[in-house]
Amino acid sequence: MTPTPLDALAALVPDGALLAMPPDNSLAPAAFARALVRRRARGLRLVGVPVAGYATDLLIGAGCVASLQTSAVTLGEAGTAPRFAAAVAAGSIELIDATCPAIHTMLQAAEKGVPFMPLRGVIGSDILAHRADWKVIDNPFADGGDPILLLPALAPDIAAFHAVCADAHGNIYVGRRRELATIAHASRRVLVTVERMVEGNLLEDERLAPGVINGVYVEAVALAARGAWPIGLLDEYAMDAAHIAEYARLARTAEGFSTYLAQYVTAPLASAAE
Amino acid sequence: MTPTPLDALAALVPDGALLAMPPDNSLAPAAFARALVRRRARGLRLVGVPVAGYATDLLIGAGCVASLQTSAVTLGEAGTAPRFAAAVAAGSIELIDATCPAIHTMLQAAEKGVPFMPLRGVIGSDILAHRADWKVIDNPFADGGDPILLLPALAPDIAAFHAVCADAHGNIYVGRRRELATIAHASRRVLVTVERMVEGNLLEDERLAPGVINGVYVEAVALAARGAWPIGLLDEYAMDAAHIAEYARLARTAEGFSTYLAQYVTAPLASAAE
Amino acid sequence: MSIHPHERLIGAIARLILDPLAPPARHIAVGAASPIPAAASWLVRKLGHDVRLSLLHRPTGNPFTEGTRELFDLAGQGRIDLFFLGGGQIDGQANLNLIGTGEWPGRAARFPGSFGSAFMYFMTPRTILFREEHSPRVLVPRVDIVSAPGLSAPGVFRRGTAQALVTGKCIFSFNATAGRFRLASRHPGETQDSIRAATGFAYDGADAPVTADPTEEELALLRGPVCDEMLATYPQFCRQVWHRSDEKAA
Amino acid sequence: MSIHPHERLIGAIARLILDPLAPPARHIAVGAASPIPAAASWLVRKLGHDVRLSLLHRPTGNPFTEGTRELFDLAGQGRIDLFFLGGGQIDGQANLNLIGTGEWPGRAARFPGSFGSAFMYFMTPRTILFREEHSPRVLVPRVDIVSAPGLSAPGVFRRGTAQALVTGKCIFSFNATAGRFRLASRHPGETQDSIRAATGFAYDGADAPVTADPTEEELALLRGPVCDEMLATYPQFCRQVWHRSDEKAA
Repeated sequence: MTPTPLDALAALVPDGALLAMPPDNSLAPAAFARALVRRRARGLRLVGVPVAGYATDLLIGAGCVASLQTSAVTLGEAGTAPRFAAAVAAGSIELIDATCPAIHTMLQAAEKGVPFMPLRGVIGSDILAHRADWKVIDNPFADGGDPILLLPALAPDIAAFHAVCADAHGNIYVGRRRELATIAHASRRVLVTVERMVEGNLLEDERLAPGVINGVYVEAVALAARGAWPIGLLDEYAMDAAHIAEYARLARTAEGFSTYLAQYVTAPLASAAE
Repeated sequence: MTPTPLDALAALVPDGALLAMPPDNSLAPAAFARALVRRRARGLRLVGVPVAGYATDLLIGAGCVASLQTSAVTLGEAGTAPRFAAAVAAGSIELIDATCPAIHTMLQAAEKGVPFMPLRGVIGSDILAHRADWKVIDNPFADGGDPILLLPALAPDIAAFHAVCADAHGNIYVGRRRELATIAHASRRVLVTVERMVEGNLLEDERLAPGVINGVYVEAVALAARGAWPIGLLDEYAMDAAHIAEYARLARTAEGFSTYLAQYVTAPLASAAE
Repeated sequence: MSIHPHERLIGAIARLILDPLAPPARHIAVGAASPIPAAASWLVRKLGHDVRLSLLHRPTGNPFTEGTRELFDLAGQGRIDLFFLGGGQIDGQANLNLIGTGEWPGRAARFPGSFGSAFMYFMTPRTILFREEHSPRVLVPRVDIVSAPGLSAPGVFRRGTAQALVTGKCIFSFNATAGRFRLASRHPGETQDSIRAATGFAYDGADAPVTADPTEEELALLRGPVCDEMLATYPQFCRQVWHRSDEKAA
Repeated sequence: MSIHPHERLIGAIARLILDPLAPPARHIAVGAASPIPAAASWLVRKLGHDVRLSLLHRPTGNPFTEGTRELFDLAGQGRIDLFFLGGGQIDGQANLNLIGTGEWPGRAARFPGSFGSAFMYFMTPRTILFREEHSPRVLVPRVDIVSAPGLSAPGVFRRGTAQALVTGKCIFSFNATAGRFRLASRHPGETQDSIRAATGFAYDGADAPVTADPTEEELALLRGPVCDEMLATYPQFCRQVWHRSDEKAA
């Protein structure tokens, strides 16, 4: 698999796509999100697996997002995700609340090719009251009186994440973040940015294979050095907390967010660096 | 976690236990099975995840087994598992037929803590006709007329397998055989034999962590050098095909099987070597 | 060095963890951005109790290989005995609101979201609720939105609920049968009136003893080995409470 | 070097894989202990077709990291286009019996078991049935035990069924609408009578052309690059058919 340029990777995402991304502690595709802003993606239906952070807030602020299904949106120590909060207050995006294991479970159902999967808990939560697509049935394996939640399979159109490396076969090294495999398995198309390409076949290396996602699931790969920045990437580099704090501060206002975009996302220099 | 002697590990398995083991291509606990034969385990209810091989045939031949739930029993290139075939012909064990993904699914339900999980396929198979504990319901997410199989959670009393190494925290390296993690997660108790103990904490090593099962699931570990033999272990050593062929030949008769036991399982020398 | 209020909260939570009347806490999980519950759990460990800690969001050396899914699966299996939850609003029936105030989905003020609360609250035998802000804005008669209910109807699968609610002013214990909190202790400087005035929900027990300070042994453990364990994950917290920074992490 | 009967079977299966009238085979999975289907799949690849092969049970370099569960999940997702199945008994409605003969669960003769057949047969758009033994014992009017049905009732989720049945004597194509096999070609040396006599089930097409031999190009590929790929997994098969052994593996 020959790497695609980053902006070409972003161009593979059609407007309106159901796009799943991992959170800021698990290989979030930050450079890819910036490329989506540059390509003026519109109407994206994001899925935060199971929560969302910087990349999602950026896409919401840039007007790329129609809806968001997730269990939470947070910038971690930097606090509230400001463009998300503004969009909820303005009612400018459709927000579909879930709870973390429900997101995992809906993806696992798609991974398994079944139309639904059960989950304990959740009954009595207002989240359930606002999910017409979730159903409670009486557990057929009990003697009655045991309500249990059934969640429909969720198969994103596209999953995107940033990983350590890829090989020519499209195999992707994600290390201990094995939950990325489920996201990849459940999604129809998988687009990945990586720090670097490697020689050989990652799946033939018995030491690396356990942390590898099979290229069978992967449509395209783009090189993006420090492509998780300002988020960290495993033991490759740490989160740039100062930058996230700066983002959180600037994004508090629409004007500040524009300044941020101009400086870090759409400026010719910022773009060329990616 | 201080390693337990192998025969003491086998003593942790009570008679009648529901005992899950992986197949011959996925870290099967052969030395452990021989230790169970030496301790004269009785009434074991085996689960082959998802199929069974040498270790299961050995335990059946030695009279340790009351029932077996699995999708197949095979010695691979060496052909039919002879003591299994003899036991089925004699009706001396209860055989509970499943199909591979059903075994995986029942364990995944236990892993997730849900009472059941759906699976496509299987409808119209006589396997289903003989499983009173499996149910077909009408898919609640379709408009009717879409029958789908629900499988009950299967939580083995004990899972046993042979892995590469363990650390003092009970973390176990299984490499690419990640399906072992599901077996461990689903089972109430996990007993593991390993080639060797290692220093440090396997989960703190970012390169090894993806192939590690967290010690939270593991009750006890025993050292058993070449503990998968005559089965192979990842890239550590290959299957001893000649020995399996010898087993298959000897085990064709009860007398031959006794000879095999005396020579390789219960002989003082064989026992001491483990 | 005087006792930092956070040290008092940490000590109080550690005592709740060790409460001999509560179900045993052999395995404690602590979510992200929870320095005080994490420190309390470490303190219990450093006091010599045989307890397993699963701390999420350590940048490396994370105990899981399947991210939070493994945490939730562990809880589903019944392998996590104690978890910590908070809430933008908490009411007198121990209902939690992590979603927002006003109309769904939080039009007046949106909180980050439910995270795993709607699951974890059901799956662990014990939950210690922790919210430092103690005000009528947070402790309300009835949450605007229930992200996780404190009590469930008969028949609904549930292993436990809140053990207690720890705030910056006091500790409430929760009586699941009555569905009510009871004042268990008030932190130094608080009175029964100051607590009553800051609490939006009705609770039992007009007054209660003062929350005990951490012992000298506990303080020494907090300032030494507990802080050592926390430095990499919570550098800012360690600086603020113990004036220590990790040279390696800096 | 004369054409080995296995080479003929391999060539015939490769042509079935490439059948332009069948749904596309972009991803083929091959189970354990299946050297002939594996070689046919490799041949298709070596002929230059862009097809992905997932071969189970390679001792190292296995394509999966979750064992057979990943294979079954792939099939569930609809990502496997073609799989191979066999059977201790196969009947005229393409029902498979991998369980045993006589009373359940195979009291007369027990086969190894169903493996994943009761799932895979439903999940892949195409299945090529392969069973070298062609006798009335194997090809029966009605299997004693159905481990995987060839046809399903309307409404039952199913992506496909048998495309064809390849035996040591002939190739049958399967008409899912009629629920019947049709003789498609007979291998050199077989007659319509020899096939009829060896087949326990009724089928359409009294006679058919002789199965084509592999081309020179195909034979060269089989004996060279295909054998190279097979040596590590199927040393015995490679020795038997191509008189080659892997020095490294030996």
